[in-house]
This record gives sequence, structure tokens and C-alpha cells, in this order.
Amino acid sequence: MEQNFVYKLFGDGIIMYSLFVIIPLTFLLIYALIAILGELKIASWVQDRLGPMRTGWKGVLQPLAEVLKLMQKEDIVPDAANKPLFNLAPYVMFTGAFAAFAAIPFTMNFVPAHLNIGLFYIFAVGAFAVIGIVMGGWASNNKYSLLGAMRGVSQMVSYEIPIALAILSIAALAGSLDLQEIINQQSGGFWNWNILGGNGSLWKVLVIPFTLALFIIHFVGGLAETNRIPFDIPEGESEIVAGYHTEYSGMKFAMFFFAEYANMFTVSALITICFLGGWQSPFGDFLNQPLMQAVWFIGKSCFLVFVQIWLRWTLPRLRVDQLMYVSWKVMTPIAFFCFIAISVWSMLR
Amino acid sequence: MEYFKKIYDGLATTAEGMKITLEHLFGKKVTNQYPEIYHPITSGDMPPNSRNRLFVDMSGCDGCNSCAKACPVQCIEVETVRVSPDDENIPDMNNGKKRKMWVTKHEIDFAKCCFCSLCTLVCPTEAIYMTQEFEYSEYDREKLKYNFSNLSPEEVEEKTKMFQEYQAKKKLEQEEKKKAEQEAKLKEAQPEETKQEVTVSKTVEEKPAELSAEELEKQKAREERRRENERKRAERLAAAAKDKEE
Amino acid sequence: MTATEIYDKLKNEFANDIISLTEEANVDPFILVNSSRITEICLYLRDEADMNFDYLVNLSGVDYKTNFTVVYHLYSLKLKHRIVLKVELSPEKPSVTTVEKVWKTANWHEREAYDMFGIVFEGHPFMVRILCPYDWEGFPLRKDYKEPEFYRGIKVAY
Amino acid sequence: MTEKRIIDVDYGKVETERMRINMGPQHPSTHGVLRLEVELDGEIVTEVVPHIGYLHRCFEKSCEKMSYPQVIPYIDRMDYISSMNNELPFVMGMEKLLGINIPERIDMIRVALCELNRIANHQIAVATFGLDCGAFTPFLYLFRDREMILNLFEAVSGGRLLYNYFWIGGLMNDVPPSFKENCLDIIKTVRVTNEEVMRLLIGNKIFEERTANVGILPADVAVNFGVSGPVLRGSGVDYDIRRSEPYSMYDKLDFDVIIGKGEIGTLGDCFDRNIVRMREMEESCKIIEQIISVFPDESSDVRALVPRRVKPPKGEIYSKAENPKGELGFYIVSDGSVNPYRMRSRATSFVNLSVLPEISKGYMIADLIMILGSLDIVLGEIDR
Repeated sequence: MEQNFVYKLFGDGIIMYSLFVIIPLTFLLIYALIAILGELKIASWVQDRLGPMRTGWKGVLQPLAEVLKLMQKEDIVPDAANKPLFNLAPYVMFTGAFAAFAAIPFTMNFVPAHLNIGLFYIFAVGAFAVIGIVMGGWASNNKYSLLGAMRGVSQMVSYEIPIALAILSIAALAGSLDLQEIINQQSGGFWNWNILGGNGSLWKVLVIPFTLALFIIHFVGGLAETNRIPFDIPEGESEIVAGYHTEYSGMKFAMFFFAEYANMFTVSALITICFLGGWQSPFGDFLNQPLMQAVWFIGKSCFLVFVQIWLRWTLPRLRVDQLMYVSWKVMTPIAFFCFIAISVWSMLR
Repeated sequence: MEYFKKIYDGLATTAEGMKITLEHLFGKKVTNQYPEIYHPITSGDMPPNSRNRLFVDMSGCDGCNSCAKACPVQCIEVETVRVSPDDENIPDMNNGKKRKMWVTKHEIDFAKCCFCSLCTLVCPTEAIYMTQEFEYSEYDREKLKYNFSNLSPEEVEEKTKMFQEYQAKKKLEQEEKKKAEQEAKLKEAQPEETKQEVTVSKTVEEKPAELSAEELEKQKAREERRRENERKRAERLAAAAKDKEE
Repeated sequence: MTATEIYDKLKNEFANDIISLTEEANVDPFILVNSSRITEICLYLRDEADMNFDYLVNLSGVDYKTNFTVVYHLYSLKLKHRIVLKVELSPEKPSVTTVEKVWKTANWHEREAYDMFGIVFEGHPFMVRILCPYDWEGFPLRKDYKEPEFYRGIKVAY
Repeated sequence: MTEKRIIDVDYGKVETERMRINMGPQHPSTHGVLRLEVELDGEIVTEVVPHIGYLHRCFEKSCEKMSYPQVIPYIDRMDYISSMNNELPFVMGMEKLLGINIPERIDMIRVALCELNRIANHQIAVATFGLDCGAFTPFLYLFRDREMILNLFEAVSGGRLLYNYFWIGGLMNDVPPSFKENCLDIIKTVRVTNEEVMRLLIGNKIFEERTANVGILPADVAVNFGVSGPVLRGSGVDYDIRRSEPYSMYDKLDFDVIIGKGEIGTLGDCFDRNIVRMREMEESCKIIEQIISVFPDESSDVRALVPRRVKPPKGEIYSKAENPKGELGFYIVSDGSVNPYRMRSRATSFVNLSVLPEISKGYMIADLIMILGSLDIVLGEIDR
């Protein structure tokens, strides 16, 4: 815990705890606004459009306007809905997404909560989203919502398995569940990142295909976790209207929306930590001061977020059974195979 | 093997698609900022024969109603008053002909208009035509009813009155004329009647004699009955007058 | 096959149920048949090898005031010839047997004819209105149809 | 309505219930105000009942009260995506009744515009089909090109979507001088974009998986249901009115009738119906090129043969043409007056939609959307 500069500044008091909540929360909110803008702009540029251009310079204030709009909207609760659960669901969803930020190391010496099982924690908290989805879908008392919730649950539970295998392989490679430890082991330039087999002798070339495959599996699984195209069947706009959040409006819908973007970042951060060296500079010690580390970390994660957005505007959507096929028959066996290979490698190393 | 080919295809085609979208991400954009930077009219992109809001040039409209008849959705309403010849200041129409009608109302309901252009092509004077104006939304549906007539209500009243006066005058004239005609006819009537009698007598002549005798009897009987009726009526009237007096 | 050949062939097969063949200018040649045996005639037209009318192009009702007429436009994809069949129905209670079993196309067309003219197609699996609301009154395309002033208490504006 | 089933499983008896779900009239992908009453067994569709008529505008009844030229704007509004094509069969039928022979130049303009409209229609069909399975970007690429076609139509007729351009006996006005260059420009762009869409959407593995072996419509069923156009040709039936009974000037043009081959999945699945549309765009480009190569430069009076008063003799005519969506026919009964006695339109989408309950049973709810999208319906034409 001594490596946290916030401790040094404010000591172990209430201010510190509030700061630990406020800093990631502010970051999350700002990030979400930027991500929404990015989504809008990337979507329009990919489609040869200009995108939002009226709010602020070139439309940069568009997400703010949208949030304001959502706040002003009437908060409709269907008469036949189960009201407590209906009201609770978006907050559960958002809490799940936000809780993961507690263990994400932004730099060498800033982690809100330095856990020695951080990897496990982020992964476990990520499952909160399932509860939120099924809560919202069931409580809406709408057939489309129910269908969406059912799809969401089956999808997210299935895709946790390949992700778990990928994370397990990384744990085996690093010999630790501590995120800082995993990142520290990837120091010394991008050649030592886990995506390229981690830190080791030249013989690690042998495991590069496996780590690369695991990286793709983790990324694809992450897409499914966040319900993004091509895995957005719980929302499935053209099929089941809007899936589990059909009945939501106003601020509650905004919560779902924020949670989606927060989840995108969490997944990207986890992949960055596991495969792309976390806050490590790609050039070894060059530009590796704590502030630059934050830039590297956020930059890498945001690049992955960008890839998610980019994919969304490229691909069509899968069908439910194909989704299950991809998870159980493609990703899980390959992830398992890679896991065995990497375990063998780390034993022999 | 097919299994691996499927996986490879999935990844390869995805990469292919991502390549295309990435090219477009930095490519040229095709949309425009609509009213400020690009506007079809000011940019000159609006084709000359484009079909937008209608306009009626009242100097050319003679109120012939052919546009209203051609309209498939019945959105044109035309009301006219005939021009009184006594009116001094009649503006000529744009094609140089003399105006025969005042168009008191030429209303087009643009909420109904389907921009088919059938009205513009039947107009004999090309007074109704399509303009380039296409932005004319309103908050109130009633405001989409455009009355193109350039006569004020007072003028309409005046023209109507004028025509009515003219009509009345004409009627009088006609009546006088009629009277004169009738008188003339009456004068001419005498010989006509005789002629008729002649013809009647001729027909009578042609008919057998017994029939004419029968008819004569009948006529006599009819005459008697009529006289009797008249007498009775006069008696009744007198009785009624008496009653009233009493 | 020309219309005359088809007519002759049908006449051989169904004798009195085939009433007449009309070939005039401005009129697609049509065969007037007896409404009672339309299903059999259609089945014959579809299955007979040298006619093979496998494609029902159009089925429409017409109100000729003196009678209701159902017009069948047939086409053969293989032999590429066309024929028009007509049946005349009584104006009081127009009804004819369905050809839905011969060509599935007729299913919706017949429902539409029922919706618009009130022609009942006997044996049709689902004879309800298709375009108008299910509780609409009257049959709009009949010549003596009067536009209703109210529908469910709402004024219908014309 | 729901039917209860008892499923035997190891841990006792579980009661399941079929879900009856109402898709539409306000649903993102029913392509308009179509209502589908769907019975679901989990995700599997067990029954589909389409309810139509939400857009019913009494086309046939209105026509009986209008003169013949006034009918054309109403016909535009039937299948509002391919209005030019809609006008053609009616106009041809009336010309046949009135005995008007159209000069070749007008025929050329008509066919060229119809083929351009066919491209525009297929672009929308492919674009919305992609949208139904979640691919948003190709949708806008195709719409971008369609805009070019609409610009040309606007320059030609004055309207962007509803043209009223083909008149009985001629055209509304002559084409602009830049018509030829514009057509060639459009063809060039369409080819580039189509190639791109082939790579981005149609070649995509996910798209192939979503469409192949889905909504299989065997040829005999297709014929029995009377479907036409790309839906019928996707099932491998070689039927195109442009080829089998050539009208206008199609007999002088060289083009292929595209039929589905079942290259990815089974013959007659969604993929085939879609690929037929993609390839027909190329055929249309070829047709337009042929016309442009012989198109005369000098203008002519396109309204020379338009009768002042359309009063056809007594007659009954079924006039048909190959619409982008299939066979569009008008059964015109004339009693010798200025109004049609009876106008019956054989609406393509109406017939094509009727096959939906037959081919969507047993597929998933996501497939139902794809099947509906592959039929390429327009509710304006179904409900009339």
C-alpha cells in the first residue's frame, strides 16, 4: 500500500477514501462522455458522414447535450413492472461497472485498492452486469425485455469461461494474481509484453502464437461481455427492439448507457494489464514516469475501446445459437489448449 | 479442417471489413451542413424543373378552375366573380387578353398537395407554377392554406356588388326587353291566334262530324258547370263577407 | 397454347360448365366458366401436362352491378402462356368455392376479394378481412357502397 | 392462446409455455407498419400471423373516382421506393387500350429510368437487409449512392421520390442534356460501391452464417405461392417478365436473368435472394450502358402523343411489368368513360409477404427478421 501517492498526501482518513472514490468516478464520467463522442464521431466518419456538428466546436459538446436531454426526460416506470427491482437494476449495473475501477492500477503508484487478487476481483465484479441485466429485463414485465435478459444471461455466462481461461493462462505465466505484479513483470519494452509471450529468453517465440490467440479470445470475449456488436444480441435492436432496457427512459437509461461504456473501459483495461503491459511504456524506461504511465495506460485502453467501436460499425450481428457455438465450440477449446501450452511453458521456463 | 477454415474465414473477413471501414474513417465525407454551408437553392443544385411549393400569378389567373379539376387530391379551391363591364379599371391579363373573372379566392392547401404538377400543366395561361421554395413548415395546419388572391375583402365585396348591380341592371334591361318583346309578341299574337283557330278548325274539319257534335255538347256541359261553380263561389264569398261584418 | 385451344380442351373435359370464350379487341381473351366447378377446372388446368398453369398471377373481384365476377389470371411458367378465367356470381349472395388448395397465392387474394366485395370463398381456411379492420361494416369496392360517417364513434372525415 | 406443454426432464416436470409476442406495427425492423403475431417456443418461431392494412389508403376505390392521368400520382405512392417502375405497367396498359405507339426515344428514357430505379430499389433492399442483421455502415454507403440516382431523377422529373413522370402516351418533360453523363457517372459509382459492399457485408463470414440456410423457399412452394421477382429467382426459377414476355424495348437489350444458385447454403435461402439483388444491379448497369450507347442526342417532343382527354374504349386489360420487387400488374376495367370502372393492382409485396408464415416456421426470432428483410416488402404497396 505504501506505493500509493494519495496515502502520502492525505494519510489514512476520510478524505483519502473519498478521493479514492472521486478520482476514478470523475475519470469514468469524463471518459464516458468522451467515449460517447468518440462513438458518434467514429460511427459517422466510418459512414462518410460529418456526425454531430452543432453543439460546440465541431459538435464536441454533443454527449453533454445528450446527458442533459436524458436528465430532463420523464422517468417512466411501467405500471405492471416490479418497481423496486426495476428501479434498482440500472444502479446495480453501474455499480458493477464502477466497482471494477477499484483495483485498476493507473500508474506505478496509484491504485485505489491494491489487492493481491486484483485479477480475480475485476473478473468477479464484472459479473455484476448479468444481475443488472436480468433484473431489468425481468422487472420490466415486457416480453422483449425478458427475451433480452435471457439472451444476456446465457451469453455473458458463456463468455466468462473463455475469458477465465485466458486470465488463468496469464496468471500461470506471471505466477501471480496481483495486477501490479503482472505489470511489473512486463517491464522493459513491448517485446516483454504478455501478448508476445512475456518476459523471458528467446525461446518464448514458441508461446507467442498461444498468447496472441489468448489475446484475441480475451478481446472477443470482452466484446461479448459488454454486449457490443457482433455480440449485441441482448439488445438486438432490429430483433427485440432494445432488449433488456426497452422500458427504460431518462436517467435510468443513461445509467445503462454509462455502464456499457464503463464496462468497455474495464474490459479494455484488463486486457491492457494482462497482455499489453499495463502502464508500462512500450520503450522500456523511456517515458516511464508515473504521469506518463497513466497516459500510456489510458492510451492503450482507449485504443482498445476504439477498436471495439470500430468493430461495431463494421460487423453484422450474430445469432443466438451461433454465439453459443463461437463460445463453446471455438473459443473455449482453443483457450483451453492455449492454457495448457502456456502452463507447460511456465513450468519448463 | 472445415472447422479451422471457418475460424480463419471469420477472422479474415472481419479484418477485410475493418480495412474498408478504416479507409472510410479517414476518407472524404459526403454530407453537408444543411442550411449554413450548403443549401440547394443558394448552391444552385436545385434543378430548374424541380417540384416544390406552388405559386399562382394572379395577373395571369382567369379563374378557369382547370387546375382545381386536374388536382388528384382536391387541394385547390377557386371562387370567382364575373367582371362587370361597367368597371373602368380592369387590369389586362399577362397574356394581353381582357379579364373576364375576378378571382376572389384561390386557395391551395399545401398540407394536402402531392406535388404531382398536374395543375401547372393544364393551366392555359401558365399562371400556376412550381417554385423552388421547399421550406415552409408551420406549427399550425391552417397556416398551410395559402390564398393567392390579391383582392382584399373590401375589394371582393365591391366587385361582387358591382357585378350584382350590373346583373340587376342587366336583369332590368332584360325584363324591359322581354316586356317589349312580349308586347311585340302580343301584337303579333292576334294573327297567330287566328291562324291557330284556322288550324284547329282544319283539324276539326278533318275529323268526322259526329265527334265534333259530341265535343260541342261536352263543351257546353263544361261551360255550364264552370258557370255554376263561379256562382256558388261568389255566393260563398258573399256569405263569408257577411259573416265577417256580423 | 392459344385461348381457343384451351377453350376447346376445357369444353371437351367439362362440357356444359364451360360457358363461353370471349376474344375481343382491348380485352384479354377470357373463358367464362360455371362457378360451381371452378376448383376442379383450376386443378385440371394446373395439372394437365400441356396446360400446366402453375402460377396464379392475380385474382380479383369485379362488381358489374348485374353480377359479381371473380377474375383469375393464370400463367404457366414452363409453357409461357396465359389465360383468364371468369366466374359470375349472383349479386345477392356471392359465393364460390376456393382455389386456395390449388394455388396458395389465392389465400390472401381471396381474403381481399372478400374484404372488398363480400364474395365468400367456401372452404377457405381463414376467411376474414385482410385490409380493412376486422369489424368494418360493408364492402367498400361494391358500387352501391356508402362511405360510413362514423367508425366506432369516430367521425370519418372525407 | 398459449399452449402448455409438459417436458419430461430428469429433475421432475417443468411446465413451459409458448410465448405470443406482438411484433409491430411499431417495431424497428418490420419495414413499416406491419404487425406480426409471433408464437415463440423459447427463441424458436412456431407460428407467424401477419396482420396488414395499417396503411390502407383505398387505392382501388379512389381510382374509380379519378380520371386516368390522376391515377398516376397515386400509383407512385404504392411502392414508393420504385415509383418509376410502378408507373410503367399502368401507362403501358393505358397505351394499349388507347392504341398509342410510343416512339423509341421515349421507350429508351423509360427503360433507362426504370433500371436506375431498380438499382435504387435493390440498394435499399440490400441496405436494410444488412441493417436487419446489425450492419449499419453498408446501409449508409448504399444510401449515399442512391442519393445520386435521386438527384438525377429530380433533374429529370422534378420529384425525388414520387415522380409522376411517365404519362399516358409519353413523358412529363424531356431529360436534361447532361442525362447521359449523369447515368454513366452513376453506373461507375454503383459498381465501385457494390464491390465494396460485397467485401464488407456479403463476403463477411458472420453475414454468410446469418443468411445461408435460413428461410429456405423451395422452387415449387415459391411458384405455388405466386411470389415473383428476386424472391422467386432466388429459389432458382428462371422467370423474369423482361425476358419471358418482353415489353417496351427489353427485347432489344442484352442482359442475363439472375437466378439463385445456392452457393453458400441451400438453394432458395436468404443469401440467394440477397445475392440475386446484388447481381441484378450489375445487369441493370449493363442495360443502362446499352441504352446510353444508342441514345440520340437531339431532343424530341415527349408530350406529342399525350392525349388531351384520356377516354379509352371499353375493355379489360391486365398489364404487367417486372418491378424490382417482382411482377406488378394492373387489371384495368374500362367502361368507356373517363374514370376507370375498376382498377385492380396485383401488388408484388402483397403476394411476396404471404409466403412469410410458410417459410419462417422453425427458425429463430432473429432469422424471422432476416427472412422478412430478404422478402423486401414495402408496406405502402401491400396495403395500398
